[in-house]
Order: sequence, then structure tokens, then C-alpha cells
Amino acid sequence: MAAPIIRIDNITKRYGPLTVLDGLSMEVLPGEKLALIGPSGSGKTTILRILMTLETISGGHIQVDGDQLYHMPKNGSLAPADERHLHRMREKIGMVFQHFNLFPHKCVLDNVTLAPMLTKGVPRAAAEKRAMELLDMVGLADKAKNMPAQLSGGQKQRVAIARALALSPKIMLFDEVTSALDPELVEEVLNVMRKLAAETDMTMLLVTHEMGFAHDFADRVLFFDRGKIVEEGKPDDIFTHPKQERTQSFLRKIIAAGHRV
Amino acid sequence: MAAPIIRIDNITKRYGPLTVLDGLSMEVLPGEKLALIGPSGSGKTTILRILMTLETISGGHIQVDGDQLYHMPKNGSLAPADERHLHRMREKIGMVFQHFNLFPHKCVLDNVTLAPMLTKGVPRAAAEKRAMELLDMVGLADKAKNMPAQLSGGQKQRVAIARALALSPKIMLFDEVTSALDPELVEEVLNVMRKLAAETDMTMLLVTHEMGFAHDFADRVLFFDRGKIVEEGKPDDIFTHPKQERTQSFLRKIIAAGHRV
Amino acid sequence: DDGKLAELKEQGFARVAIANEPPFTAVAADGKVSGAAPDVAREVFKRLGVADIVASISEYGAMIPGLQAGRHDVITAGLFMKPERCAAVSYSEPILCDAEAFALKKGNPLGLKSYKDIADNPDAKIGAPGGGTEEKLALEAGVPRDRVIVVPDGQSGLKMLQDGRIDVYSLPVLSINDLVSKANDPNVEVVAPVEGAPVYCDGAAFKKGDEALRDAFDVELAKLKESGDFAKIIEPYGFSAAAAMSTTREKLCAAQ
Amino acid sequence: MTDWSGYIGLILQGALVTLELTLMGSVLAVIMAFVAGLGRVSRFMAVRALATTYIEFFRGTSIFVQLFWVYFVLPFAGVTLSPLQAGVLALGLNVGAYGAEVVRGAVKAIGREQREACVALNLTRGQAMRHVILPQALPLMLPTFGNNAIELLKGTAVVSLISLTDMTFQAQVVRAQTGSTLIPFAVILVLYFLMALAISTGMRWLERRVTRGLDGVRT
Amino acid sequence: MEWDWNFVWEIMPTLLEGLKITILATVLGAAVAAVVGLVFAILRMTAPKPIARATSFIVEFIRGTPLLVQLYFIFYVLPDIGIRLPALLAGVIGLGVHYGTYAAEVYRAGIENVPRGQWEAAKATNLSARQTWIHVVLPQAIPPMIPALANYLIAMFKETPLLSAITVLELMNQAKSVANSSYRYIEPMTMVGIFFLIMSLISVVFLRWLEERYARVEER
Ligand SMILES: Nc1ncnc2c1ncn2[C@@H]1O[C@H](COP(=O)(O)OP(=O)(O)OP(=O)(O)O)[C@@H](O)[C@H]1O
Ligand SMILES: Nc1ncnc2c1ncn2[C@@H]1O[C@H](COP(=O)(O)OP(=O)(O)OP(=O)(O)O)[C@@H](O)[C@H]1O
Ligand SMILES: [Mg+2]
Ligand SMILES: [Mg+2]
Repeated sequence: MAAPIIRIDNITKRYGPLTVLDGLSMEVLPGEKLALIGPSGSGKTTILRILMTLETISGGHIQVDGDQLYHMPKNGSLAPADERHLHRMREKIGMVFQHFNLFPHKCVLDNVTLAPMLTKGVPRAAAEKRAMELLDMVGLADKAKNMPAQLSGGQKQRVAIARALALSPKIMLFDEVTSALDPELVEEVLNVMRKLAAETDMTMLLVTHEMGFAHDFADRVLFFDRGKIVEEGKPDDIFTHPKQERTQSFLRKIIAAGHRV
Repeated sequence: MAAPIIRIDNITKRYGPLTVLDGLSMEVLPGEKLALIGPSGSGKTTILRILMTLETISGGHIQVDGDQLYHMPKNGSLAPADERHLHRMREKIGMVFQHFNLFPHKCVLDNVTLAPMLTKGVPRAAAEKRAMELLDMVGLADKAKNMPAQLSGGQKQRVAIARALALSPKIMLFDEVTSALDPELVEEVLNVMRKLAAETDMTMLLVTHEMGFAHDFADRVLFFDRGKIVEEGKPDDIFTHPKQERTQSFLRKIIAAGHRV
Repeated sequence: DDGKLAELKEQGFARVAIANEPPFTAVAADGKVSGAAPDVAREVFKRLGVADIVASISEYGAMIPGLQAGRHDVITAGLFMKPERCAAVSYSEPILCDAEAFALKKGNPLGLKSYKDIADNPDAKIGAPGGGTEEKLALEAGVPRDRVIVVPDGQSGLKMLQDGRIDVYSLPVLSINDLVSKANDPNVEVVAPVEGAPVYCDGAAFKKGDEALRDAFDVELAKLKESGDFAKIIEPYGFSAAAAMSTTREKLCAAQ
Repeated sequence: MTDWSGYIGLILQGALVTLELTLMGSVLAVIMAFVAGLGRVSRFMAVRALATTYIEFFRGTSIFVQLFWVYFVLPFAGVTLSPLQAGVLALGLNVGAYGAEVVRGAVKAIGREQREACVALNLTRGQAMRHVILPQALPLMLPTFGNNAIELLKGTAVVSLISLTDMTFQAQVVRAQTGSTLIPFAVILVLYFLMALAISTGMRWLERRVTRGLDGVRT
Repeated sequence: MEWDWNFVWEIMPTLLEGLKITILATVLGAAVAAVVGLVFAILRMTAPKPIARATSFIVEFIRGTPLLVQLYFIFYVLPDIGIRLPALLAGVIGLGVHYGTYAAEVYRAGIENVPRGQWEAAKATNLSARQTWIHVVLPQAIPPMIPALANYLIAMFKETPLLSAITVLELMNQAKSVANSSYRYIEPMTMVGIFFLIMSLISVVFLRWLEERYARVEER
């Protein structure tokens, strides 16, 4: 078995008096598709944001692709990472947000080409060529010159996926990428993600309330509650034979609310 | 069969060049529970808003409980309704909104008692007694003194339902009352509505994307598309044997997105 | 008719406009209004049966419009009589007389002795109160508008002189003396009187139409002058009673 | 030597006039702000037009011009006001025009959703305004009202130009009598700042009181 | 007193002369305010705590005290420590620093109004801090600032009469000077009022246009 691409070791995250993650440890294998589920406030978003270095951690270590994420070697011991180190680490990771966070002042094409041109010095022509391929992949080649405000939610989210892919990260993080969408627009985004999962060997971490999709998409499901992993396993096991009482009650509520598992 | 309590006759609604409702006609019987479904932008919200007199209409007539809604008899012919007429008609109708629209500066109890005291001159003591009964019915008697900001989304929506019921309307309108809620909170609101449907003979119009609930709740389902009723019928017929191609494709998408029907 | 006087008697005071320019007008540390002009006015009004005066400090330029707008009943501020002003208001007989003076840098480096000298020196800038006699004299002598700096008050004028923003600050002799003695600055000297500038006298200025009141005022003023009380009031401030008594409104208003 | 204690007393007298002007001006400004601000959102065209004219006129012409008009020109129309009245009138009307836009903005900011809830609950427009819209709009107005009050305080310095014996004016008097420029101006700068500080502290306190219970609604 | 049209035409050239100075002072003051405001905003948002604190205090102090008194200070007190500015320059600096404190607020609000998600998206796409400012934050922050800044520009324009207190011959001072020598206030003051009204009605139209054009970036 390959060495894990992400190794989270006993990390803690506090906001003032509130402990959101409490000595959490987990590993992710290269190419693995992981779904993180659990009730609201359980820390799912927080773990993705920590991996994207959008937060700081209060304790513990994280290794990504062989290097420490929040630390770097210095004079033989580990020092807190500086901006340069973080910059290098972020190259390996991409993230898609619940609310898309497209750059509203740039057209679709520029949204996708901006980062490759600025962070990797890709010439405009090459960046645009690659961007058009990605937009084609998400089915939006014809919207390249549109402004984000002219797109539907589902289209925006597909652009956001293309934008993250343009940097060719090894790891992709998806945080409830469909929950801000109208129900009929959900499917077009999920389709893109299915294609992505099938065609690439990228490592993917997915936070979602769409249990059906989590079931089909993931190699492994982690159930979070109150900043801890309560249960993990293959989708079939978690969704059909959850062992923990908390997992069972969560799934019961979700199903009662009309979501298919 | 009783006379319809709502009779919508050939109404048209335009926003500038956009025609949202296009010569729509429909009838609702007293006590009937009606579900309105259909893709985003098809005009479902618009029809509820028109019934609540939150919009004006561009053409057609609406009769509610025997009286014209947007018109009133004057010198033997029909004139546009004035504020007094609308005020009288609104007594018959209550509405619950997607985003609750509670009054954030008033406690739960005051949210429920405000309208009866102001519009019907109910004395405070009587208004509070009735409010407590309603809050008890929605399971929130213990939150009477809380401010809305201290409630979860599901609790807010239940208060909003109690607030609308406090005026004892003959007709209740519900516009996607669960779609702004976290999935685990949906059920508590649907339970209240089930109870309401079972215990009262109020006429209810429900716009929803929760097909499962629409199925269980409604006596009759209307499928809207582009401002027209494309198909209507008993829930079993619509959901299991839709006749129209558009209904079929809509339901397919919803199911694919992980919603139970 | 003396309706206006009756009105003032009834209300018990007269509203006077004053400047903030010692020794013509002054405000003591306790806020009490004094100075030669208000003191004379107070005494005359007392004799007319008006118990007191209430003063409000005003810019020179705002005094006549204020009078016309009914904001004050009379101006007692060292507003010198000049033909145009005589046309705009009704003056009493002369009260305070003074010549014009310059305050300038020690040694008078530009050699300025008259308004004409200032006009002839393209570098010389003069400061004067807006709407005051000095501004007019400078303009009439041919100093261009952009070299006549309108200064809001005496202290500002002196400060601007010390800071080198203007070369000359012009006021009546007694005002300049008061200002310069307070400043106690060895680098400032006084040229007085200014060559070619006449001696001016002020009077109490009434609104056109209030001539009855003005005439009543004149009667009491004449009595005051005669009794010698007039000199007792104004001479401590440095003014000459003889100068005021040796001329008349008629002469001053006709002078060109 | 100079009798400083006396002159400081003079400045404090001026401070009193400044306070008086600020207070009375603010009262007038608040009244005008609500009258004109609600007028702007009225159903009636004529009321809206009237309110708009007032607002644009007083925001459009400078406070100085307004002051000079009220003081020197109004008397020709037979209205003679004392300097204090003129100052209060000009400042109050001027700041009230700015406040009116604040009232309008705050009332508009209480969104469509709250208005619609009021319609659905069959409240009349008046009831909705009084019980639902204004109580929520008020906290939104307060910070800007605080700023406006400070603008008004600063505006009072201008009334020295119409010979009202406010603080700035007294500083000028003291300056003329003593020959010192630095001391009177430094003293009044500090006094103005303290008054502004008092206003902003007071407004913050008021804001906290009014928003109590609304926590978490606005971010 | 009667309104006298002949007199109006007679004083018009003088008033227009003053209007020129008024506009000049406004334009220069605005330029100073734009720069001073930026300095204040940057110091408050990014400087070390003590400096940020001190800046906040200075900004509060300037905002809490009347421009008129500040002008007196700059013009009459600063020369005591050897800084002697020409009247117009002193006025421009006074206006600029005073309104700079307002501009600083607008800058800060504009920048804080850029949603957090935008900073995060920039980070997630690995842009550097500089790149984030230049390509993501400022292009979104600046357009909404424009109407607010223009608003203050107009406010500043209307405060230029204060400069008459420090002998700048702007519109108001010219009018006063005319009034002084003619003893007529009605025409000059009314004309000044009309000038201001015309200028601000024009600017209201201009502002509406700016608001429409810049209020919201997303809507383009
Ligand atoms: N910036 C913050 N400051 C304080 N508390 C925060 C902050 N961000 C998140 N939290 C808290 O951390 C906890 C975990 O939040 P997180 O967003 O990770 O939950 P989640 O599992 O993603 O929930 P959801 O399903 O609602 O998105 C919550 O209690 C939340 O209130
Ligand atoms: N105020 C308005 N101005 C212009 N167009 C409007 C307005 N309100 C609604 N519309 C348009 O009217 C159409 C119908 O809207 P409506 O809200 O009734 O749809 P809906 O069926 O409720 O959709 P959803 O499921 O998304 O709530 C849409 O195309 C919408 O864009
Ligand atoms: Mg989350
Ligand atoms: Mg809708």
C-alpha cells in the first residue's frame, strides 16, 4: 500500500474557548476519494480549511505529500511555516467552496487563467488553451467570455471547479459544493465531479449533505461529530449498517427529511 | 361539491418584458391541500405572492371566499381594489415564507401576538393565551420569551407558522418553508405541517421541492412550467405516472439529485 | 416721531454693534464690553432713558447690512464717517477721531509712509480689516486688489505681519498702538500718522429712517461734550475730545 | 500679566453656547430628518417632491450661505431671529437634510421581507412602520446620527461668523485681548474634541441599548 | 431692500474670480485628501499596534474638531514653529487633512467589504499577498468607494468658504468683500448660494451616474 498523501496527526483547533477539533488524526491515501459527513458544526469545513491553510491550527502536525504543512525544517528542528513555505505547499492543494467565490470582476476565462499566469508564470496563450480544455470538460466552453453574474449557480460552481483544476493540484477539497444550488442544478455539478473522479487519480476530499452522492462517489466515508471521527468505513457499511448510535440517528434524520441514501 | 374558495381566472403577470404567468386559471376547494411543484422560475412563488397581494396582477380576476381580490364592486361595476378592500381580504389569508421573516426585535411571543392585537384589537391577555396554545402546538412553548436570533432555523420557521395561524386565516400559503433549513431541521417543520394538515380544515397551498413530503401531504399536485400548469392530478398519479414529458424530466433530475419521491 | 426711542426705553436696552478692536471697543476678561465707543453710547443712552446697551461683536463689513436688517439699533464701533457711508446710514455728530497708522517691520525696510507708497511698490502687501476705512484708502490709492489682504481681526493682522505674510498692517493710530504695545515685539514699529490720509471721526450710526432717534442722541451727546464728561470718558483711552468737538458731521460727510 | 483664569472663563461661556447650539440644533435636525426622511418614502407624490426639494436644497447650498441668508436676508422678509435662533435654524435644517437621507436609507434597508411579513399579517402601513420597520431601522441610523451630531458640533464654529458668542468666537475675542494665538485655539481644540468624544461615547451606549436582543441578526 | 439686477451683473466678474479659487482649492484639497486618506488607512490597518493606535487617535481628533479652528491653527500658529504657508496652501492642506480622515474610512470600508471568500479563493489559488491586492481585492474594493469619495468631494466643495477666515479670496470672501464696499448683502450672498446650488445639482446628477456605474461590480 502506498504511503499516505495526507497524514493528520493529533491536531486541535480552538476558537477562543470553543474546541472545534479535538486531537484529530487521520490519513488519506494517494488517489483516494473520501467523503466527510456529519451534523452541522461538527468540524467538517474546518478540517478542509485547515488543509487549505485558511486557518491556523492550535496543536498537532499535518504532513502533505511528504512535507510538513504548518511547519518547516529549520536548523535541524521544526519551525512554524513561513509564507514562502506555505506558498509552496499550496501548489499541491486546490479547493472548491460552497459559495463558489468566483472573482466577480473577471470573466469566466480570466477566472481560470489568473492563477496559472500569476503563480506559475504560464504564458497567456498556454493558460487560455488549458482553460478552454477545462471549461470544455465542465461543459461551459461557450460561456468563456461571460461574467460570473451572468451564470446560474450550477454554472458558477462548474467554473470554480475548472479554476481549481487549472493549477493541477494533487489534492482537491470540495466543501458542500452543491448545497447553495437550486435542486435541479445540483445534478450538473455532481456529473462533473463524477467524471473527475473517474478520469483522474487526484486525491479528493468531499464534505457533503448529499448522502446518495457520497455513497456513489467515495472509497471511504468518515462520520464526524463534535470535532471527532466517530465512525469510518466503506460507504455500504456506513450507510446501511452504521455501528454507532450517533451515526444511526444522524442518518435517520436525514432520510426522514427526504434525502435518498 | 362545495364551491371553490379560490378561483383564479385567466391571470397574467408580467415583469417588464418578461411574462411570468400567462393566462393561468385554477380553482381550489375549501379544505383542500394543494402542492405546487415545478422547476425554478416557473412562477410558483409568484402565484402565492399574488394571492397574498404582495404583487399586482397584469390581467385577469381572482375570487377568494366569494369576493374579488384585486377588484371591488363600485357603482355597479368592478373597480381596482383600494387599500381598505385589500385589508379586508387579507384577513382570510396567511403566508409562511422561505426565510421566516420573523420580526427580529420582538420576542417569540410578541411575534405571534403583534398582529392579532393590532389588526383585530384582541386584548393582550387573550392574544397571549392563544399564542401560547399555538406555540405549544408547534412545540415551542418554552421559547416564548426567546428572541428569534436565539433560535435555530427550524424553530424560527415553526414560530413563523404559529404567527400566521394566530390570525386564523381560512387559507394558508407555504413557500418552500424548509428549503432554507439545514437537512436535520427539516423534519421538525414538516411534522408541524403534517399535524396542521390532519387537525384543521384550513385550505393550504404549498410550494416545495421536497417531493416526498408533497406526495404525503397533498390532495392534489400541480406541476408548473414557464408560468403554466402543465399537469395536475393526485400525488400518486403525478409522481409515479407523469403523463407529460416535462414533468417526467423534471422528476428524473430531482431524483438523480438524491431526493426521495 | 420718536417711536424708536420709546421702543428702546420700553425694552430697557439698545442693541449696539461693536468691533473687536481696542481701544475703540474692547471686551474685558469678565466678558464686559467697554472701549471708548460703547462707553459713550452707554452714557448717552442712559441720559435718554435707555438703561443699558447690549453689544454684539461683528465684522466691519457686516455692520451696515446688520443695521439695515434690524439686527442692531446702532453701530458704535469706530466706523469712520465717509460720504458713501453717510449715504447708507444716519450718523450722529462726531465722537472718536483718529488718524491712520501703519504697523510694519522694524526699520521700515520698504520705506512705506503712505498708501501711495504701497501702490507704487509692486512687492508691498497691505493688510486691513474687510470693509474698513483702511481697505478703501488703499484701494483708492491704487493698490491692486490682490495686494490688499483682507484680515479678519487686528490680532491676525499683527500675526501676519510678524510672520512676513504682509508688509504693512493698517489701522487707526490708537488701535495700532494698542495692538503693538500688547504684542511687545521689538521687531514691529509704527508709522503714524500715514502721510496724506486725513483724520477721520466716527459717530454712532443709525439706520436710515431712525433720524428722530439720532437727533435725540445728538442732543444728549452735545450736552455730554459741553459738560466735560465726554473728555473724561474717552481721554483715558487716548482719544482727543477736542478733535471731535472741532468738526461736524456735515463737514465729514461732505469731505472727499 | 494676562488674567488667564478670566479668559478661560470666557471660553467656557462660549463652550456653553456651543453646547446649547449643538443640543437644540440636534433636536431640530432629528425632527427634520424623520419628517423629511419618511416624506421621501411616502406614497404621495407631492409629499415626496416636497421632501426631496428640502433635502436637495439644504444639502446643495453651503451651510455658510444658509447662515448668512437666515441672518441677513430673512429679516427683509420680516423674520428677525436672534443669532442663537438663526444658528439653530440653519444648523438644524442643514444637518436635518443629511439625516433625512439616513432615515430613508435605514427604512429602506429593513428589507422587502419584513415589509411583506407585515402585509401577510395584515398590518396597515402605519402599524408596520411604527411597530416593525422603525424599531429595526433605528439601530441602523444611530451610528450615522452620531456622526451627524459631531458634524453639527463642528458646524457651530461657523456661527461665530454671525457674531454668536460660541467657543470659536470667544477664542477670537481672547486672542484679540491677550495677543496670544496658541493658547485659546489649543484650548478650544481640546474642548471640541472632548465634546465630540462625549457624543460618540453616548451614541455607542445608546446603540448597545437599542440593539440589545438583536444580537446575531446583523453581522 | 430691492433686488438689483444691475448690481448683480456688476459683481459677477468678481464672484467668478472667487469661484475659480474655490474650485482650485477643492481640486487640490481632494488630491491631498486622497493621498492622506490612503496613508491613514494603511497605517490603521497594517502598521504595528502602537502606530495604528496613535493614527486612530489622530484621525479621531481631526474628525472631532472643526475645520475652521484647524485652519486658524495651521495659518496662525504653525508660523511660530517656522512653518509659514501661503494662505491657499494652508487652506488646501487643512481641507486635505480634514477630509483625508473621511477618505480613510471609505478606503477601509471598501476593502473590508470585499467578501472574505474572495481572500480565501485567492489563497486557494495560491496568489501571493501582492497579487491578491492587485488582481482580486482592489479591483473590487475601489469601484464601490467612488460614490462615497465623490460625496465627500462635494461636501468639501461646500466647506471652502471657511478659507475666507484665513484670507483666501474664494467665492465667499469675494462676496463678503463686495458686500463690504457696497453695504449690500442680498445680491452677493444669494448669488453665492445659487452658485453652490448649481454646482451641487450638477454633482448630484453626476453622483447618481457614478452610483449606477460603480455601486455594484457583480451586476456588470
Ligand atoms: N471563525 C470562527 N470563529 C468561531 N467559531 C467558528 C468559526 N468558524 C467555525 N466555527 C465553529 O466551529 C464549529 C465547526 O464548524 P464547521 O464549519 O467546521 O462545521 P461543519 O461541520 O462544516 O458544519 P456545516 O455542516 O454547518 O457546514 C462550529 O461550532 C462553528 O460555529
Ligand atoms: N421582482 C421581479 N422582477 C423581475 N422578475 C421577477 C421578479 N420576481 C420574480 N421574477 C421572475 O419571475 C419568474 C418566476 O419567479 P418565481 O419566483 O415565481 O419562480 P419559482 O417557481 O418560485 O422559482 P423557485 O423554485 O426558484 O423559487 C422568474 O423568472 C423570476 O426571475
Ligand atoms: Mg461546513
Ligand atoms: Mg420560489
